[in-house]
Amino acid sequence: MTTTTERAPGTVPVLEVRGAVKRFGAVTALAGVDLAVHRGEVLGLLGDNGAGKSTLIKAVTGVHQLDEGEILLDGERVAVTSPTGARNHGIEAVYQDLALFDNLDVATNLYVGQELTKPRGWRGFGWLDRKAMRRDVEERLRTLQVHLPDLKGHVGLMSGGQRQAIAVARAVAFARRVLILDEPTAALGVRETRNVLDVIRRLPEEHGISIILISHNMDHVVQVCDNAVVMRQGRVVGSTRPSPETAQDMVAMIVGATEGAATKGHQQ
Amino acid sequence: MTTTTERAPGTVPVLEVRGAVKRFGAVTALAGVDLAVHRGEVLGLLGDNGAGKSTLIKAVTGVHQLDEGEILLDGERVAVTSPTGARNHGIEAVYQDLALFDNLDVATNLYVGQELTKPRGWRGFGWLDRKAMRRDVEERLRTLQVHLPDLKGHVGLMSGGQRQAIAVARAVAFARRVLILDEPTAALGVRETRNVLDVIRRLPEEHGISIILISHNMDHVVQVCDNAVVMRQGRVVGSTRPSPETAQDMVAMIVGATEGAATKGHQQ
Amino acid sequence: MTAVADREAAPPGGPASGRPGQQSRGLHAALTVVRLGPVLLLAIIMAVLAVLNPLFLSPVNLGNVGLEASVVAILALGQLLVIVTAGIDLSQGSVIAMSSIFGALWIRELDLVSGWLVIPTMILAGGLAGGVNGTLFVKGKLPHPFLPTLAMLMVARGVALIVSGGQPITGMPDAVNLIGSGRIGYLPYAVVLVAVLALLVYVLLRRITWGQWIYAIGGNREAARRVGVPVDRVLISVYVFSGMCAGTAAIVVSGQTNSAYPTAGNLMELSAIAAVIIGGASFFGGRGTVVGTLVGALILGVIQNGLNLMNVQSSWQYVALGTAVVIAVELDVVRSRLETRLRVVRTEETEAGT
Amino acid sequence: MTAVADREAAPPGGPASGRPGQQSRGLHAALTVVRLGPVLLLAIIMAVLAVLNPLFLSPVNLGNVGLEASVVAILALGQLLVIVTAGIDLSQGSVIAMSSIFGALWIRELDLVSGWLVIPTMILAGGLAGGVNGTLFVKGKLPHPFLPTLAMLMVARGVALIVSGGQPITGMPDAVNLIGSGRIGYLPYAVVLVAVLALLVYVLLRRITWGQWIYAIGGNREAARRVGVPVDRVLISVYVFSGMCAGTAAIVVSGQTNSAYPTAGNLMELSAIAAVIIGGASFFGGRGTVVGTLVGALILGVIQNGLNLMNVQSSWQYVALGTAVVIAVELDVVRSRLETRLRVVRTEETEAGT
Amino acid sequence: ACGGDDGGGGTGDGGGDGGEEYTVAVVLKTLSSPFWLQVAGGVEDGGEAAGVEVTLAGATAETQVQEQIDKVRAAITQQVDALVVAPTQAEQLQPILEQAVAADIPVLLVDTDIEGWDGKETFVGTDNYQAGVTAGEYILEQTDTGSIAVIRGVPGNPSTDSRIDGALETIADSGIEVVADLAANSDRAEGRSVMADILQSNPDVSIVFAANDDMALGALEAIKSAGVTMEDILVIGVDGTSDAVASMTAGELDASIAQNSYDMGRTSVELAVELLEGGTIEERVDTGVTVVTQENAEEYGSQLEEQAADEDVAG
Ligand SMILES: Nc1ncnc2c1ncn2[C@@H]1O[C@H](COP(=O)(O)OP(=O)(O)OP(=O)(O)O)[C@@H](O)[C@H]1O
Ligand SMILES: Nc1ncnc2c1ncn2[C@@H]1O[C@H](COP(=O)(O)OP(=O)(O)OP(=O)(O)O)[C@@H](O)[C@H]1O
Ligand SMILES: [Mg+2]
Ligand SMILES: [Mg+2]
Repeated sequence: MTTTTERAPGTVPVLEVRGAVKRFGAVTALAGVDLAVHRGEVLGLLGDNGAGKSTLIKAVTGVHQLDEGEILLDGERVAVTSPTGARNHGIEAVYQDLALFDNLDVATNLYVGQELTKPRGWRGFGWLDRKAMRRDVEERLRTLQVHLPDLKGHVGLMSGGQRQAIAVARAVAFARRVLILDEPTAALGVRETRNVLDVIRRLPEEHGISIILISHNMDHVVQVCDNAVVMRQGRVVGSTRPSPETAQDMVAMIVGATEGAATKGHQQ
Repeated sequence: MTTTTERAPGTVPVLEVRGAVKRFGAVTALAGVDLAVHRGEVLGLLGDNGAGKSTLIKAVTGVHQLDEGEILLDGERVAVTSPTGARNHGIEAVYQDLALFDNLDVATNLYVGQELTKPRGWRGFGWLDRKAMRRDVEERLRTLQVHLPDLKGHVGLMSGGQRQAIAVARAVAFARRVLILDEPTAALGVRETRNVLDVIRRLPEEHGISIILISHNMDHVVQVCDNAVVMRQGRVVGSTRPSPETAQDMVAMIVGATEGAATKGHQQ
Repeated sequence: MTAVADREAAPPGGPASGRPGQQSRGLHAALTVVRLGPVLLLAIIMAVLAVLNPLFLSPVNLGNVGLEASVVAILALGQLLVIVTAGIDLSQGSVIAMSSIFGALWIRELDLVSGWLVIPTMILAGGLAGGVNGTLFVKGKLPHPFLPTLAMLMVARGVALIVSGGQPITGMPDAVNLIGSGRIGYLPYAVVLVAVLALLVYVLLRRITWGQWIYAIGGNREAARRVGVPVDRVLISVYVFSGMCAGTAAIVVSGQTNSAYPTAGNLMELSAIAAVIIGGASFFGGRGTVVGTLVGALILGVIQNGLNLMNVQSSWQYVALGTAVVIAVELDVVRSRLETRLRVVRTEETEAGT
Repeated sequence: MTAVADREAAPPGGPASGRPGQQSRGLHAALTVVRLGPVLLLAIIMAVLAVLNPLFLSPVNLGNVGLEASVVAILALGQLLVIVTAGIDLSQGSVIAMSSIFGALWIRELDLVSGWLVIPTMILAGGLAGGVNGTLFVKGKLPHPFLPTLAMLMVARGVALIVSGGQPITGMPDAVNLIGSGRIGYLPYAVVLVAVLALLVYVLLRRITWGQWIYAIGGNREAARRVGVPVDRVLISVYVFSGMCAGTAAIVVSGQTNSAYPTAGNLMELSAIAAVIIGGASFFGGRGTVVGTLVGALILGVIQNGLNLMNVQSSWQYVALGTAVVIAVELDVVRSRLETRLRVVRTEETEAGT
Repeated sequence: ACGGDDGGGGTGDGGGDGGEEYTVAVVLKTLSSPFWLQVAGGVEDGGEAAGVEVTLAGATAETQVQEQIDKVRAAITQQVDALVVAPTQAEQLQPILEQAVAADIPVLLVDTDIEGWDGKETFVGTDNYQAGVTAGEYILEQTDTGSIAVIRGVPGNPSTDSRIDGALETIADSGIEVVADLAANSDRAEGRSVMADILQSNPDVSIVFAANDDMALGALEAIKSAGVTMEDILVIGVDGTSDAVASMTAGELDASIAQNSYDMGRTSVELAVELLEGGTIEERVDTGVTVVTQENAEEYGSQLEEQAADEDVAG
């Protein structure tokens, strides 16, 4: 663990989810989940495949509507009924399926929905400022140090890692309050992963942005997360403060090997 | 490193690629790659994002046609002009994009192209033996211990890890000679990853199948690979015998930090 | 650090409680009804028509409906396969004309008025046109079957006109006339033909590998190629089948009119496509059922018949048919939402009950 | 262990060597020609026609071609937007009839023969029909625009027939007649109209955010929703635009015939869709250009005109037009392969040269 | 407002003087129906007899107005010596025909007149309304009670609509009741299914008038399979096609109003040649209608066969 933002116990969380339930027909993906992220916190969201992590964050970003439960931003109940709403609240996400536009080039992909225009702010009817966008893009990608042979190539033809890097660059660029990363380094190379982890560490410090990181990689969680929450079969089964010592406990909680592990993690 | 198959120096490789060149318009994805996999060997294929790893294996499985170079199976030159051809040669692959059928259920996904029929072998016009397939599937998935709430649900609605597990299960089921895994554990949970690594270790031992594993995770490579080849910008820039000690060297080769690292890896 | 309680032990609970047993039974019944899907829809439409016009439900009239829907149904069964592969076949209507003229050549040229010659010729001629469509699309590497089948729409019509000299060829063999207008009791032979064909398509699509491949190609063509499905051959065969369906429809049309004529079947492919889509298939491929398709064809036929029975003027028929189609599909949208809703409620019940 | 040599230092080399300079220049020229794409295609077709019939290249006839292609071109520009979003608008042809009748009502009912009334009415009526299409599709949650626009195909035709009483309304304002049949020298006003509209569509599609969103929706509708594109509003606006194009086409049609008649525009949407697809757009959305669309419309117009000039009979025209369409698209397939091939060769050259 | 002004005039005369070989362009509604093939047969024979070159064209269907306009325009571009046109829609063709006149190409109308346009040289034919009136009169000759069903062509197609209108207005004051008025798009199979539905809602229908023979023959099939006896029902079509004649000979169809299509074609070309050779022609030539019934069907049939167009015309 690198940075630990110290908070008074009563601080209002930036983002809070209460009693979230989501059913897909017969499948109950979320069976009553509570979650809270504080300002500048990096929260790890762990869990086995199919535990409901992606569903939870999709509910937060308005992609799915919760069947029950509520979402609070800075303590206020909000109805996030669409991704546009979430974006307006300053929440950005890298989805597991990346949500890229295969038919568009890199720069365009980064800016769809948030185009730079002349005059600014003419939503929909502004003149596209392609030059400004292309300039910006190069800067953004430099931070992540991804190697893209051709910025004008269609994203659909790029390699798995290149695509993921683009999705991460997009979310990082526009997050103002909460950044949600659903397995953002799954397809990334060694160096790119390092860069993304750096960004995850820097954003809270430099801009006070809170981050939810979904990852299966304990090393990464230990490296960057202040707190970690473990889900299993649609429920939160425990939480812990990640450190090399608690890594084993986290794994046990994820796998559901020992019930005690959860408690042990807590009491630590 | 767990198992090291000892071979006479002159052994003919199961799969060999010579001088592979592949260009996509102005992008040169492969700039002359040589590669050899021996019987029962687990070969790690490493490299940065966009290095050409996926392109190389797609050429081997007939998805892409090489512009130059040749592919040899057991020392004989073969023209792999289609994935069907590769499958007939006993080569199976898990592609990075998974190549699943989102509109079909789990069992069907596993068997498309290799359906179990009554009478057997009536390609195309055999009566589907759905019962047999469903039985088989459950067994297969048990090995990998993936949790799927509903085997009859469409694969398109499953979680990222569930999808990847299905793709891996499919390839493992049908590989007879060479199994190619393109980042097979990227979306998998802790336990599922462990199971896949187990399978990778077991298949060569038990069935003499050779494996090419593409991975960005050095721990995994060290755990299961007998040899590792590193690519950068469409070329092979070095190879090594993975061990905890050489992990740093591999990373250096991937990133291209020090030229010397490649040689060091070799001489070890 | 906020301590999050381990909720594993606590029952999920929630507002959904009360007498699960009773509610469940009602729910279950509702779900069963709603899941009937397009059939439910058809029943609603038929009920409305029966109220508007008491003649509608007479057995003879139901036979008429069947007969009138049969041509579209036959085309739609072929079109279904094409649409499941994410394709389209615009040529069916023209191919009806071309294959019926080809079949009738035996009669015009050699005076051989025999069902054994005419019927297979029509089916084969249709298959041939379909083969050209499929081959152009697949081997010609065209981006979408819209273009080759649009071309065939024109070419087949042209060939029909040229070969027939613009003149109808009258006097079909008895077998053809029987299929086109004969009835067993109230049941038209054409309806029997549709039933047999539907069964065949069902088996092909759901019971054998070929059908599996069709769905796979529609779901992900590239993936199908990668797992070794002979994509090209399957695609071509699908267009051949669609053409053969047009050839079969040609038999019914020729039998209904006792003649082959070069302007037959004009634009019927649009009705066939509409039937498939109303029946729940997706234009983006991978989805579609035989039952849905039949129901789609019947919905179109029933509405048309109802309008004719009520002597609605042709211009108003356009308006009424268009409106009815939209309402029918909209009803299905509502229905399928209701289904999802009911499923969720049932899950809640079950969880609360245990 | 097999030692694999570090190849980083070795130049890739290979069979592609020799005089790179000279070859390059040839290559470069070839690539430039081949990249002209559909325009190249059009040039080839026009050259063939010019050889077959010397009248073809006369300025009057080229004006004719422009005039004849203009209606399809206008429709195709609207259809292009729809197809880029992975949709389809089957109603355009009928909407031509409906909006021209609506426009002509000023004349029939109030005897107000004024372009200032008739022209905006036609465009608005078209936009209205498009709005209904879009709203039904988007707000009605229909799975695909095929159904609402097919319904509109019927309803608009019906409304045109009902409102007009089946009778044409003759005597258009001068402005309408000028647009439909007037010329500046050899250049028809309709062609100028197409040029202006094409420029407008180009700007909308490529230069402002709305167009960007259209491509984004076509590429990945769900992703567009996630990044905050107002998907529903954009989709509706696209159908409105397509309807307004049909209304604009109605002006040209009415001007060509000095009247509004309820059977106008029959099935013209098929030609419009064909033009868009010939022009390289994809039915699966996200791809398509203004220039390609114009060229597609011109290809259809040129072939039709050539066949008329050579007085090819209508049944043979069907055959010839169908065949020509396939050949044209096939040529484009070959062309784009050649382009890829040439690019690879050039890359080889460059690498070998350095 | 026509680009062809200057060029058209010169060659129009020149062609006649130079080779004594005129080119007459005949643009019919379509060439894909028996009726129009009959007209085409007359056109060809007329051209052959007069020794002029005749080019025949027609849209792919009677409803394709735009196509016909394009074909007329092509004829103007080719600077033919005379144009014979059967307008698919009367007023809609007027602007392009005015362009032809402006290019010094004389225009003769056949089958369908453009009322009130004096740019035409002549009109050859009977109008469709008149054919409908004749049908109505024939019906009244047979009976003045009962119920009638009428079957229209493509909705909005003026030629088929006015046939129906003519008949309906003629019988308006009789005791005949109109029980069904539906469209079958001039298609034989649709004629059958529409008739089947009519027989459901009105089993007592005693007269059927279809706007063309194809639909009438389709309706007959429905009547036959509904088990209604032929004697109980009067079925009348329009056009007098060979299929209709055969049906009448077989005692099924009762009558067809034939518009003497062959004569229309032949006369129009003959008049065009006369005009080109400097003669003056009448403003209106009525080719009349023939009521073909079961009595005179055989005779009419053999006449048809003689006049049949060469096979390649349809092509
Ligand atoms: N749209 C959907 N329809 C039906 N079932 C769904 C849908 N989305 C998710 N599910 C199911 O809900 C469960 C939770 O899925 P979710 O994607 O949230 O898992 P996850 O924790 O993100 O897993 P992974 O680590 O594999 O990404 C899974 O069983 C999945 O199959
Ligand atoms: N079909 C294609 N068309 C054009 N360029 C392509 C295509 N496929 C791959 N490329 C390019 O080729 C290069 C190599 O891609 P490849 O997918 O082989 O990389 P990779 O080593 O698998 O990377 P990753 O680790 O990110 O998966 C990349 O620069 C990519 O953009
Ligand atoms: Mg997930
Ligand atoms: Mg890859």
